[in-house]
Parts: sequence; structure tokens; C-alpha cells
Amino acid sequence: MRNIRIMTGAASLIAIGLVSACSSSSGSEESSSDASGEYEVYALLPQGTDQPYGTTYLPAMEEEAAKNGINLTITNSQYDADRQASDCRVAVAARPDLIILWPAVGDTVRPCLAAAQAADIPVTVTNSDVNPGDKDLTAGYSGPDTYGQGAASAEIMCELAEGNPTNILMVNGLTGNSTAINRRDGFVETIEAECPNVEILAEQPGNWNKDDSQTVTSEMLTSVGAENVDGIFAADDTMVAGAIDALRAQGIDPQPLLITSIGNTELGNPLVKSGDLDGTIFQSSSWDGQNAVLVASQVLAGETVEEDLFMPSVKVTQENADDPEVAPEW
Amino acid sequence: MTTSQTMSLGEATTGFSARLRAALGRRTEWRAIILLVLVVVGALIFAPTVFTAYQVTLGFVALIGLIALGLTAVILMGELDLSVASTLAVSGVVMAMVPNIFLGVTLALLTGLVIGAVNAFFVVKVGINSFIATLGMLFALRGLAFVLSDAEPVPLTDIEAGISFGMPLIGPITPRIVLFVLVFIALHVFVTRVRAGREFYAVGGNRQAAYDAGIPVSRRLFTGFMISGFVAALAGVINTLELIAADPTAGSTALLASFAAAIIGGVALTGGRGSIVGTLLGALSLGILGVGLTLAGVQVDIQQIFIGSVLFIAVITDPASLRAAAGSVVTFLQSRKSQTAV
Amino acid sequence: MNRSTSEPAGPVVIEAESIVKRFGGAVAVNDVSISVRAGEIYGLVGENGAGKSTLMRILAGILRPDEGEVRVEGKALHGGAKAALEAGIALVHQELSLVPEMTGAENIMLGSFPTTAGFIRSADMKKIAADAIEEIGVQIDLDEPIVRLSVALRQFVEIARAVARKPKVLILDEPTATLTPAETDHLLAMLQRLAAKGLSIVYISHRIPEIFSICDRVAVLRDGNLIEMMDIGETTPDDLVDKMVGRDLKLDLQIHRESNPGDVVFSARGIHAPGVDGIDLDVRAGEIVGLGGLVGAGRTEFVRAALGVDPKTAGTVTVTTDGRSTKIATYRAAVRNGVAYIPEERRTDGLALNMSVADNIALPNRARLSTGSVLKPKMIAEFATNLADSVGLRPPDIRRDAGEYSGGNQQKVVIAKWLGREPRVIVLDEPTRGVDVGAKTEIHRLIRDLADRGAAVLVVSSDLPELLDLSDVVHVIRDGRIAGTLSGAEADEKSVMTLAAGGRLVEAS
Amino acid sequence: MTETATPRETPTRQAPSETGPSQRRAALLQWIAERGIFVFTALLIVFAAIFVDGFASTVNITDVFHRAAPIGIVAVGMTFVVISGNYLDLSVVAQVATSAVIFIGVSNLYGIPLAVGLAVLVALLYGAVNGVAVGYFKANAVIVTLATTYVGLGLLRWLSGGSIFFGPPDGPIRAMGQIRIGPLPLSMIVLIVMALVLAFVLNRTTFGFMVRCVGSNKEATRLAGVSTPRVVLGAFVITALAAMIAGFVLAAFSNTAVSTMSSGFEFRALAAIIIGGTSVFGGRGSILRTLLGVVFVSVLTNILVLSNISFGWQQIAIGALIAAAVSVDALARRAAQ
Repeated sequence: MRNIRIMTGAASLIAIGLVSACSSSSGSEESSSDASGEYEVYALLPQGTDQPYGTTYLPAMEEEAAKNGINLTITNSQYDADRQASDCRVAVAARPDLIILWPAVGDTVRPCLAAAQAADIPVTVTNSDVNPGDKDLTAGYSGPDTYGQGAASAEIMCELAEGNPTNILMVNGLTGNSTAINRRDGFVETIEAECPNVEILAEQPGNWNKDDSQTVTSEMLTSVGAENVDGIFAADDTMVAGAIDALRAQGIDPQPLLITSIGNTELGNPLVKSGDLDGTIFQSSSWDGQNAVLVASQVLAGETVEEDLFMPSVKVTQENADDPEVAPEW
Repeated sequence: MTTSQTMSLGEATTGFSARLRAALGRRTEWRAIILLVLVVVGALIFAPTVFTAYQVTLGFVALIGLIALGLTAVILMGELDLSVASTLAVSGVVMAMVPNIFLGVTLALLTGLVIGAVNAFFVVKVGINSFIATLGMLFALRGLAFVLSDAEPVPLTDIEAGISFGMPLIGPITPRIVLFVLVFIALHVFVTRVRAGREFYAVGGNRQAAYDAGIPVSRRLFTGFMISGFVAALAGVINTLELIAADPTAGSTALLASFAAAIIGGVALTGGRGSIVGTLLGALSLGILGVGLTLAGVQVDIQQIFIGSVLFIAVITDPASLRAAAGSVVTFLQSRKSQTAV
Repeated sequence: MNRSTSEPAGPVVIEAESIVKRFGGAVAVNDVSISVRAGEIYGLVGENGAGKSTLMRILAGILRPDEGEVRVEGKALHGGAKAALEAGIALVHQELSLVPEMTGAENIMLGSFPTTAGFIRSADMKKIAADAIEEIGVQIDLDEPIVRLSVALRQFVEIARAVARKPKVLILDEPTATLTPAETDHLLAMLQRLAAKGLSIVYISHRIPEIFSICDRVAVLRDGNLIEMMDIGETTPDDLVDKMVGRDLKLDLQIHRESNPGDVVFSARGIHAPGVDGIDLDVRAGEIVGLGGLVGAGRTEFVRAALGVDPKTAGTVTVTTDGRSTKIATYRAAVRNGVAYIPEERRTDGLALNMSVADNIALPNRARLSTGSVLKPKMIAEFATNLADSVGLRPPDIRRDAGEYSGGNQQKVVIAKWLGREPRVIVLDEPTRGVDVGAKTEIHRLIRDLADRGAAVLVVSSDLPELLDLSDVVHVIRDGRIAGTLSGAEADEKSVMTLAAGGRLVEAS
Repeated sequence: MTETATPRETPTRQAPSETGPSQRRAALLQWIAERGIFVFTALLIVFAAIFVDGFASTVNITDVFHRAAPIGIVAVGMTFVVISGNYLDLSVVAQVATSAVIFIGVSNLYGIPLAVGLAVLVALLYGAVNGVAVGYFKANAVIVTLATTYVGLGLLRWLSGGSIFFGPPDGPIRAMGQIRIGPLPLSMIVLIVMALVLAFVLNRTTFGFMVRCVGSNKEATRLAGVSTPRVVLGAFVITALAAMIAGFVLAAFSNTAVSTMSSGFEFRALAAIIIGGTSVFGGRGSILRTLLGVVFVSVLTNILVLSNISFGWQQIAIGALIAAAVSVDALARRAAQ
């Protein structure tokens, strides 16, 4: 008797939870269908409101979708490739008009693209591109060139180094993360090709965190000897802010050092203005989110799209740091 | 009564409801069934696509359920294996590093077996609590995956094999689903029909009795951890084939989801209680819930709140937990009584 | 009722020769030889601690004898429990060794599932299990998990497991402790049937009537020695009890304490709980009340339910101190009102073995050893040292872990920690079990001192001399009820044993 | 059941008559298990000071402190849960991040006092939910705190939108993060103060005493008249409050807060506790041990980074270290029997 009472109790509890959440979810469905969506589109993202970039990317994306009469369903695989593959299968099964894909791990998306093609669902890619070999399965790409950003940051570094022997430290993103890998590769390969006079003395992951970056930078300074270090490259502005703090904490003036990064965020832009950060690459999350939908709607309308719509990898230095077109967004 | 003595030793199982209760009480899966019914009803109302696209749902269930099945073998013996997610990553990397696909699969599965044996060694021979031993492995294997792969995804050499692996075999059934069903059947048969597997319950339920009855407890523990390692490696192989690349960070969401599936399925962490069917039901409910919420466009954050709440309710509605809490309430009420009654 | 002793004796199946077993310094079994013939039921009686269980564990290969050997059908037994099992010796343990979530059939066949290529032949398994159940004549749903069966049924499953192995020798250690009279009768009849088929049975019991009802021969063990072995026809219940308890009476020579009990301090009314079937009991200030009875009679269960340690289904307990009566509903309320409980299982329930003696003593006294919930280490050390001295802890090093001490000293620590609270009611469950003679005497002194200082003392003991020696009043518990009450003067070992065993035979005599 | 199946009078203390090689080995293992962490930490520091360039510099010591502080504050708090015999509190991940985000996010809008007040409330809520489920419902701590981690992180991201929060560059929080006394950053001082306070609570208060007793023998503690569920609840509340302070420290150090900043804290804190020699079975252990465990892991990681060893190898080293630490403990325990 007691068992049954307990079971009903538990059941009703779960039921209440389920109903309330389902109603909230159906609520969001209604609100999006209020925009009288003509097109159903799935956006398979590896991040959402769990990451700062996604937090500013999403509103721009949703706003643009509403403007274009696109009904968006957004998933977040938290950078788990298996989870994204599963999201992809869900999306293909839902038979949307188009899928927007932000690959969690670039090497792993081919089966997803193949499945979409088999189901006649066009796929556009956003934020980080698929492998060259998989391009024929996609209808277009918009976003930053993560490799190119690393390369551009390296170009700034090369210019600053002016051919002098320069020793730098490198702070990478989260180990194994595809953006982290691409930016690092772009930076390292460009340095090797264009200015071999720049030597990377040490590298450690800063995990996209300011505090982790500050600690490892400080440790790397100790490791190689602070006096031997002429510059720092960090894979994003948050981490470069940590690296600059580490320099200051050791009583080293960051001004004469060659420091570059990627982002031009609200954290990085003031550092550029103050001259601590010599150069960064502007990445507009809102551009990224907005153009993901723009490319998608062009494809849906049957217009021809460029194969790659690269976010301008604007190099931001002290001269143009105040320009409105590079106003930091996050 | 076959004997002259009339011995009414049995429980009073007269009347339909009493017998029904007895039959229900025998099962350990009722919480999973309730949840499954609720989830199915909810999905029918709010996201019927879950069922029209059943192959997707099945695929998702297979994704979170496969590791949970292997884990159940270990939990039935009252032990834990936290290293499964890292095992998945390492075996995937091992597989992708080998150019020959068959050799790669073999090596990857072997890796899983070896990891299971190492876990069992620490637990059985050294005598470390399995929670801690596998925690160490969780770190070490993740590190190993990074070291082997140079912290980058390792693309499969034979991409075509991978692509064809991900394609449906019969109707909408992909090899992943087939393998999942096979593992389910194999493990279910193993713990219900095979002597060694059935004895897992004895090892988890009353280890001393198992020793006394002459059951080779150490060998059973080795078997259990190796099953868990093998199944995790199989999941790694499937993922790598389907994704045509091995990701050293893989499995980040697998560990917790697997635990949740087993716990919701009524598998007791203290050992000796639960079933493979229960884990399947747990995986089914979580899978349908996950796909349903995704199809309904619910953000991951809210999905997590959901899954966490379900897990929380599942763990505190365990009969033993409810008894303990009821006992506390009774004690509290009575302690008030004993103070007032002077 | 007696089996005829003139039955043709079969060949000797199992024999133990000159078995000696020591634990540390103590000799548990001292040069004991027994032999059991085919088709014979061999009774083994003795008080608690006489060495019966140790001897049985040696026969079953679980323990290795220090001297002597066990032979089965003339062949010496080597190689532990497994070898003994293969040689045909099956032991039904006192402790249930069942797997709760496995079915009856599986438990009966545990460790010897019939298999083909590793697969269980479940029809065969059920068949063998059903046969075993049939053999012992009970009806059990073999598909039910054990956890859903009653305690009595579990005991029968345990016996069925032994029977299913088709043993030559079946050893039962107190199998009736948890059974009702009807169930006991059934079990005894079943054993006789098995013996008639040629099985040798070694039957250990405290209950004299059972011995007389089924055994062919009976051996008496006392303090590890084999006192006598006789045909059942050669003895009487009286004689047997005499032989069991007949010890040198040195311990008994201690004079009874002068007691002049005051008002009732501890009063239990209508206590019902699993295994307890309505017990009323009063303990007065300065009085020592003893609870006697057989193992499983419900003494421990009563004490735990009355104090609120385990839940009770009905009944009230009142503690009266300084003219103020308080109904005790929970264990913590009991402790608050001056009750001290010294549990049966010292190592698991009584002490934190890997904490120091000082910490163990401080635990129930933490309130008085702290100011504003900050502990005062100096005060604790002083307090613990004093108490350790007063209970005679040796060596008196309060910083050592409790687990490093011997059983007797551990028990002194348990008593010391409660002494600090100056309890008004103190309940001791088997206070000197596993304790050496010296410590035992000291513990008895402590218990008497407590009573002399006006505490109400309730002692549960299976050690008859101890019970009689300490108690002003003895209640004998049988089947969850008070079977009889004896005043200190009229209680002797025989009267207590008689009430506890409760057999018709003895009552008739 | 009365008849002693176990030896009647087993003196657990072994006669020190013979000291054979096996006994000496047992004694050595025992000694290592008891004092190992002190020796290993000392050896590691001496080794590093001699062989690793730059290790002994003031700057580097500060870095070690920075590494140690937030994880150490979580670990000294979580020691209470571990000693009480409940394995660990996985939800510290969610707790630290929530506290950090509240600390920066709410103080930007409403000022620091309100932020701190809110953080305290949230911490108490975490402690209460975990503690009631584990203490009163006797539910398994791993599963309970796994569930609260899911819910907690989900709520945090849902409510905060996952943004990165930073305080004004010249604000009080940043100033806090930069205070230092000699080579000691404020975070390290907080850790030391926390360790002292919690060591006092664990060793010198009746509550701490009961936590140790519950972990050592729950039933004996209950029979001494202690409400064991309440003690477990208290242990989870202390852990939650420590995690809250760790969140403050983490936020103040970088003047930023984001919901991902504490990922991996749960297992890293547990690893430090275990390496320190606190038993996961409860009862045995101390705050000082946890502190040493934290120092050991931080110094080791620092050495590996100084030697430019990659992240993968760092993980392998920590995993191997856990295995080694608990193996010694397990072998010593076995040898003692």
C-alpha cells in the first residue's frame, strides 16, 4: 500500500516537472512561430549560453532569423562530437529546409553532411569551416577563418619583430578544442613561413580562462627566464589579459613586449588602446551569428552564395582601436 | 502441501492486488517504467517527431545507453568505474592511429580489456576502493589520449569504411543500433542465464556468502571490469567509425549520462540489485527525454536542469531512502512528543 | 520420542581426532575427539563459548586445527572449506549467508549452478532446488528473491542449500534459533527423515528437548573440553544440564550484593517489535535486572526496541528521574534522559576503532567537555584519564586507538564513555562476551558499583553464571515474551535453562 | 549468534618480539602511509629547488600559491564531506562558478554586500539540498551531487546567459585580487585562514568532532546519542561555504567570472584530498593533510609547466600519483592486518 502511494507521489512529482518544462518549451516554440516562419532551420552549434561567445552570437542569429522568416531550432552539443552527430541525426529526421552547422570537431562532420545530402537538406557552415575535402557537401560558409585569425595575428607579430630574433611565449585555448587547434596552427605555420626569426620558447593551455592563462604565463616566464621573453601570443583576448596581468605581477612592463592575440573583445580592446596589447584580430560574434542566417536564407531563396564568406579578419592595433567598425561586442 | 505438517511459512499472497504487488515488488525497474511512461506521454503530446523519427531516437538511446550497459555489470558487483569516458577516448584514438581498420578495431577493443584488467588489478589485488582507483584512471587515460593524439582529432585512414558504417543496414537501423541491441542481449543473457554473470549478483549482494559458496570472487570482479572496459572501448570504436575521426576529448558527456541511466533504471550502487533491462529502460527514458527536448528546441541548459531533477528524484525515491527519510520524520515528531509528555 | 539406541550403528563417516585450536593465548578447543556414524544424529551441547562453533568450523574446513586432524571415511581432510565440501561435509551457518536479491532456487544452488558451456540449465537448477525443498518438506516459491521471504523461510533455504549438495555429513549450528515451535518441530522431523536415509547429522543446540527428541548420541563441551559423550538413552535432561553448567564454582562463590532497590526508574510496557511480542518490565534504582534466554529469544531485540535504537511497533517506555517521568520515544531522548546503552556488537556499534580512547570517551560527554561547542582538550584528557583509571584500562594510554586494545579493554572503554554521563539507567547487552576472566571480574565490579550508586541496571547475558551472579531479578525471555521471572535467590542455572529452553520434556520433569 | 565465531580474545596488538623482513616492510609501508605526504612534499620541493631553474624564485612561489589557493579552499571544505564518509561533493563545480558569477555579476549591478549576501544564500541552499538528501534520505552522495551539479550548472547558464562578467578595471574586486602581503597574495592568505579556521572546526569543536566520529563509525556515533544526519548536513554546508569563498577568490584574482571557470575542480580537489592521505572511507584525515596534498599537486604541476611538459603528460602524472598514494595506503593497511 505504502509502495503504491509512494509511486503515485513520485509519478505526480515527475509529471508536474515534465508538464511545466514542456509547457515552457512549447512556449518558446510558439513565440518563434509567432514570427510566421516560412522556413524550418536547424542550427547545430557546439556552444550556446554556456560560453561567452555563444551568448552574443545567439541573439544576433535569432534576430536575423526573425527578420528573414526563419524558424530556428538551436542545439548545443557542448563540443562533444558524438553529441553533435546525434543532434545532426535528430535534425535530419525532422526534415527541416536547411541545417546550419557549426562543427564541434571539424574532422568528424562528414557523416552528418552525407546524411543531410542524402535527405536533400542543404547545409551551411558557420564559425569554423569543415575540412577542404568535405566542402562539396556544403552549400556555403560564413564566419571567421579561425586558421586565418591565427595567421593574421602571426602577421602582426612578424611586422613587429622586424626581422629581429624574437622569443615569444604562446598561450593556447582548451586542449583538444578545434578553435584552439586551428588558431594555433595558423599562428605557428605563418610564423614558420614568414618570420622564422620569431621563436616560440614555450606553450601551455590557458583553457580560454583569464586566471589559468595568468598562472601559466607567469610560470612560463619563470621557466624560460623573463629576460629572454620578447613577446606573447595568446589565442584570445581573455587569455591575453591574463598574460598581461602576469607580466605586471612580475614587475615587467608589457609595453615594450610584442603581444598579439585574437578577439578585440571588451576585455582586449582597452588593452590595445593602452598599448599593452600590440595587436589583435577583430572577431564579431554578432557578424558571425547574423551572417550564418543570412547565408542560410540566401541558399533557401535559391540565390547563389560565395563559397566562403569570411568575416573580415580586421587587424586591430592602436591606430584603429577606436574605429566604430571594430567596436568590441563581448 | 506435500508434507504431513501444515506449515504456513509463505507470505500471504492471496487476492489479486496482493499478488500484483508481490510481482511488482520483485522488480527493480519500476521507477524507470514510470519515468518512461511519463516521457513517452509527454513526447507524444509535445514532440511526436520523437516517434516518427524513431531511428534517431534509437540512435541517441544507443549513444548514451551502450556505456551504461557495461557499467551496470560493474555496479551490480557493488563497484564503480569512473574511467569509462576516458577509456572511450583512448580506444578511439588507438583505433584511428592504426592504418588497418580491422587491426585498429582489434587493438582498440584490446585496449578496453586491458584498461578493465588494470582497474580490476587495483581493486582486487591492491585493495583500493574502485571509486578512487578508477578516478586515477580517469585522469591518466584522458592524459594518455591527449599524448597519443597530440591533442588533436585523429582522422580515420579508411574514411569510406567509416562512412558506410554510419549508414543504415536494414531499414533505418544503423550498425550502432544493431551493436547496442547485441550488447544488450549478450549482457542480459550473461547476467540472467550464464553462471559467471549470475554470480555477479552474489558478489554484489553478499560477498562473504559468495566466497563461502566457492564463487571465484576475484575472477568475477576482473570479468566485470573487463566487460565495462570492453563496452566503453566498443563505444569508442563506434563513435570513431561514425565520425570518421577520433576525438581525444570524446566522452565528456558520456560518463554522467551513463550513470544516470543505470541509477534511474534501478541499479543500486551498493551492488546486488538491478538489471540490464532496467538500465535499458533508464537509457530509453533519458534518450527519449533528450531527443524530445532537443526537437522541441529546449536549450541544453534547461535539458540539464531536467535530467538533474529526474536523477535527483530517482535517487531519493529509492525505497531505502524513503524509509530513512520517513524514519527521520517519525523520530522528529516523536522527539517532540517525548519532550512534551512529562 | 527418543530414537531407539539399539539401531544398528553404521560405519564411521567423519571423525575428528585430538583437535586443539587456540586463538591467541586462549584455548578454544582442547584435545577433542568425536566420531559420527552414518545415519546418526549426533548432538553437541554446551554453553556459549564452550567451543561448539569453533569445532564445527574445523570440521567444515573453515578453520585449520592447531593440532589433530579430521578424517572423512578414513581419509584425512586437507585443503580448507572447498575440500571439505567436496568430501561431503555441509555446514549450515548460524549467520545467514544468502544473497538477498537472488531467488530461492539460486540461493540453494549458489556456487554450484548446473551449467552447459557456462549457461545455467535453469530447469535443472529449479529441479534440484525443488527436490531439496521437497526433501526438507517446506513450500517456498523458489522464484521469489530471498529478500522477500520471512526469516524462517530463509533458514530453510539455507538448510536446503546444504541438503542439495547431497552431503554425507550435515552440520547444523543452532538452526532453530529463529524458528517458532511449529517450525522447529517440522525441522526436527525432517532431520530424522534424512538420518533414516543414511545421512550423518551433527546437531548443535542449546535446547535440551530438541536434543532428546532427535539425537542418538550427545556430546557435552565445556570450556573447550569434551566433558562426556553418551548415548541419549544413558542420560536425562537434568543430567545433561548438570554436565553443561557443572563448573568449578569459584565464580559463583561471590556473595550476592546487598541490594535495596528504590523506586522504579525504567519502565517498559507492552513492547512489540519484530521478534518481540509484548514485554513489560520494570527496573528500580539500585537494582540489577537480568535478561536470560536463548539466542534469538528476543532479548536484544527487546532492548533495542525499548530504547528506540530500532523502531518498535507498539509500547511505551518511561524513565523517571528525580520524581519526573518522561516518556521515551526516541533513542536520543533516552540518552538525554540519562539512559546508557552498551550494545552487543562492541566493534561495530560500540566504538570508533580508529579513534583514540579519549575521543571515544569524549563522544557522549562532548557537551560537558566543551564551552560554546569548542572542545577543551585538556579537560578531555583529564576526564578520559580519570575514567580510564576508574575502569582499570590497561595500559591506561588514552591516546591510543581503541582498536589497538584487547576485547576486554575495549569493553571497559565502552563502559567508561557512559560512566562519564552518570547514567540513571544503564542497559548492557552481553557485557563480557569475548572478554578474559580478569577483565570480566572488573566489568562485574563496575556494574555492581553503578547499581550501588543508584542506577537502574538491565543486563542481557547468555553467560549463565554471570547472569545469576549479577542479577537481583532474572527475567527469562522465550519467543519474544517473558517466560518466567526468578528472584535472585531462587534463580539457579537449571531453573533459568529450563525456562529458556521451554521444552515440554523439561517442564514435565 | 552468541557463540563467538570470531576468535574470543584476539589481541590486535602484535607482540614486538620478532621483526622479520615482512614486518619491517609492513612497518615501512605504515610509516609511509602515515607520514608519506609530509616527506614526499618536502622531497619534491627540495628536488625542485635544486634541479628546476626558477622554482625557488619569489615570483614562482607566488604562482604556486595562485595555483593552490582556489582549489585548496574547495578541498579544505570538501575534506569535511570526505571525512564524514561520503566520498565527495561533485557539485562544487557548480557552486564555485555560481558564486564567482554572482560575486562579479551582482556586484556590478547592486554592489558587493548584496552579491555576497546572495552568494551565501545560494551556498546554504546547495549545502541544504545535498546534505538533506545524503543525510536524511541516506542517498548516495555521488549521485546526489551529480544531480545537483546538472541542475546547478543548468540554472546558472540559463539565468546568467553564460556571459563573461568582468568588474571595472579599477574596482574594489580587482583591488582585492591584487592585495599581497610580502610574497603572499590575498588568495593564499584566504586559503591559510580558511585552513586554520576549518582545522579548528574539525579538531576543536564538537561539530568537527562529530564529523570525525560519523566517518569513523556511524552506528557507534548514533548510539552515543548524536543525530548523524544533522552532522552530514553540516559537512555539506561547510563544503558549500568553502566553495563559495573559492568562487570569490577565483573571481577576484582575474576580475572575471564565467560559468566554465571551475571545470574539473571536483576531481582536482578530491585528488588533492586523497593524495594528502585522507581516507575515502571516512574517519581518518586532516585539514593539514589536505593542504599538503594541494601543495604537492600544485608544486608538481608547476614543475611540469616549468619544464614545458604538455597537458596530457600532466594528467597522466596526476592519475599515476593518485594510484600511487592510495596503493601505498591500501598496502600498508593490508600489511598491518
